[in-house]
Amino acid sequence: MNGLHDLGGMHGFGPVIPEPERPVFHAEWYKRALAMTVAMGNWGRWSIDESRHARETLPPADMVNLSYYERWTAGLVTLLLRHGFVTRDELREGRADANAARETPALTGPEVAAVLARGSPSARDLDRPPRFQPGDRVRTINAHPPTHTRLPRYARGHVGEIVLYHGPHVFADARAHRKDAPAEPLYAVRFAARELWGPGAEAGHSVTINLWEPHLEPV
Amino acid sequence: MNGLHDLGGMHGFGPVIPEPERPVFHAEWYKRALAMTVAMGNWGRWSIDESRHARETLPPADMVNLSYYERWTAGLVTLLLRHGFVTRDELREGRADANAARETPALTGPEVAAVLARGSPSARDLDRPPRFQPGDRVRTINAHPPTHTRLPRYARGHVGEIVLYHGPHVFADARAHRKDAPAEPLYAVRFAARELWGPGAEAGHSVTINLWEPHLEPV
Amino acid sequence: MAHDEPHGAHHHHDHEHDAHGLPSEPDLKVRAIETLLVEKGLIDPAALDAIVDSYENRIGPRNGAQVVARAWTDPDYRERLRADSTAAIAELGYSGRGGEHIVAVENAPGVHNLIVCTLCSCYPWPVLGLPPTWYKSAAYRSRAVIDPRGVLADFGVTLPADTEIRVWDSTSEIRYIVIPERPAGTEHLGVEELAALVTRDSMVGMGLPKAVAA
Amino acid sequence: MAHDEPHGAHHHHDHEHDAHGLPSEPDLKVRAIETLLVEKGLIDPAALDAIVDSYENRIGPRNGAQVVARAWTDPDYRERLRADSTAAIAELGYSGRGGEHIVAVENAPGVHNLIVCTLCSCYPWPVLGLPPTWYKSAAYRSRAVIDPRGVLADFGVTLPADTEIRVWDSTSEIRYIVIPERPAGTEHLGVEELAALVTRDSMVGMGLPKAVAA
Repeated sequence: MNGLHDLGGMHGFGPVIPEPERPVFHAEWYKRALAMTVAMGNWGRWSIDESRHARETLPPADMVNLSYYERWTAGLVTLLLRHGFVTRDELREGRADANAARETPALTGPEVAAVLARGSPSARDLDRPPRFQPGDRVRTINAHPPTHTRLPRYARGHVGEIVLYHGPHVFADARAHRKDAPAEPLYAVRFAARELWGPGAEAGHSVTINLWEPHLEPV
Repeated sequence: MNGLHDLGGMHGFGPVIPEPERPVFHAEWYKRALAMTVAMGNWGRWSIDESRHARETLPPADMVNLSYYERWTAGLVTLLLRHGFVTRDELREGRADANAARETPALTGPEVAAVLARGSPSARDLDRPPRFQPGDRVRTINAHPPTHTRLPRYARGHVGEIVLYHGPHVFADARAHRKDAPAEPLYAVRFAARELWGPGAEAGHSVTINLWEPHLEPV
Repeated sequence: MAHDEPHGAHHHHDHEHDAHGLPSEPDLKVRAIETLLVEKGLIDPAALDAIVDSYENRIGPRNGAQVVARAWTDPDYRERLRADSTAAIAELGYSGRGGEHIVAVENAPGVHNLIVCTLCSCYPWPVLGLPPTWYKSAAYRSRAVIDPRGVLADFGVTLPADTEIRVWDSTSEIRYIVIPERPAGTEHLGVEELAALVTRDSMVGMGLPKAVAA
Repeated sequence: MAHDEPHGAHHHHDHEHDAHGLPSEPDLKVRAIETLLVEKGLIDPAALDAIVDSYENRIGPRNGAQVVARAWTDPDYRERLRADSTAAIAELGYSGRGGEHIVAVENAPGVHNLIVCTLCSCYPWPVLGLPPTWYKSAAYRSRAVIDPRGVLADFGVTLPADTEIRVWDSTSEIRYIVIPERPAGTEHLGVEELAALVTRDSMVGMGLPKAVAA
């Protein structure tokens, strides 16, 4: 979707403000918001792509007004409701419906380190070779789906060069909407800054973007 | 500038809500906000392009949170300050500085009808012929200036056909930033919807955009 | 952008003043600015009253309806409208601010025109007056160019699948008015009766003229 | 998007509850959700504590600094890092969530790398921890790809005019870490001393390693 999350190349957001390495969390509730999102994600009911899309589809005013962890929390509420972990009544009442089905077991403290260290790799096997090789020139498709896509708006319809082949990875654009999404060859595609931004950009600069095979056409 | 005002093709803003022809104004203060903007514009210190840019450069949160006439009012305040009609002290104090220079004469009630009927035409003379003719195919430039532009982001780097020549008109991209901006030939350029939006768009549909000669290159 | 109500749902009135020290409540802010500008002699309240009166009572979509009805009934006028819309519209007394240059775009069998301004809210003021809230909304400005059938559906308008939709994005001081197709069964009607069938929305391309009473 | 402070300037706390009936104050909202999820047995507070402890005390930019210092001092390791960054980083014990697949990109004379995620805030968690506020900000995400020298200037970094800036937009589960150039005059330093020179920002490409004390 062409949403307010797709910020590459936008003007008007002001300067970037540096900050020291610590503190990691600027408020106590940030810790709980982060940890709840990680812990609930461990149930495996939604992919990271679906959770991204849940945040992207927040109302535009929320996209601008809410802070980062507020948006995470709002996205989590969307997912909790969609996947039946909680009901609207439970959220409104603030207590569990005694008749609701229980799910077990929840992630425990001692399991956390191993769960984080394992993560959720997106690499997959695929029974066909990649269509492109490093060095190939490709053009990105010009598509504007209302659904999730990882092809940023600023990079559509532009010509770049494959610089890395990452192997097959589950296709994010599809996985945001269905769990059994296929894998597609994933590439790092380098675009000259002038190709993306016109003659105002500096010669020699580039932007490299990870794109899946369905995003690309031969030139 | 690639700002939040440049909305063509964005997703996520919800349905369009019809409304009856009346009332024209949904609040009393809308009337005064509109009329003040029109009356102060009559001093001729800024162009419509400069006033548009004043609204476009509001902070992103204001772009989303403020209603239409609030944005007009915020833009007017920017212009009043920039052009010396009021000072920050006067705004803060809510009263005129007795030592400030006075400007006269203000627009009067009896003059309004004629002023509105005259307007401020943008057509100009130009001592060179237009580069393009109806029927010509052109490609829009791919440029992302941080300054004002009337070439929408969704139409950059695309091929269309000149369908109308409007004659020379003052070039808005320049006039937003300086009063003595030149005129440039102005065209209506028709783009196939599929050229702009890809194969998801309907064949035969089109979007026609008024663009000035500096926005266009021959194909 | 997201709304145009006096008090939007996402509005924040927890601060009493904005960065300039002006009231944050929009009605109070506008009044404070008007008071200051009047005190400085920069605006005459009577001029503001006259501007409001113009757009509330004189300059509105009934002007455009006259243009459309005339075009439906007078082939010579229609030709002049095609050749120079601004001049033909000025013949009827409509001209000026927010519509110094106008192009009338005609619907025809299989062709439907739609007007939008994606970058702000440009609109043909002399013939249609001030734009309605929806025309200024982010929803309309974003979707009209990429999903014209979708916005038409929001207005209950369904065009045949083979109708060519031509969207006009008003990116310059050229403003557009749509000349809708004359409804069937109106051969017996005069200009004023026809004008009454011409809705504002039909002149933006977001509606069709009213049908005649059977 | 615009800010990440507990109470942003544009925040609206005039409503007590959101559309779901949850408190609108974010700290109260988060607590209400945690309370409900704990009551339902869906989360264990001890697991949340362990997750917070991991990212506050174990998983952060000091991990990445170890990778960089090792790459600076061990040519074989550097080769393994080039061949398979994920595996070479896992050798040091760093792996998993938010960095299941990592590519190390190396600065060199005349080449400077910069990492961003324009679509969200993807970041190499196992080696750099959670992203700083600025990395998540709309200002950084919008400008890094179109004006890399501008964002570097905000951080006080000025690169030579002929330096090639390579921006990497993290649009997939491949995450990046920048291997900055080893500072001059550090030939006598060991891995731990070198790691202390490696700042978080230098591994994003928004800074350079600290200079050695003269």
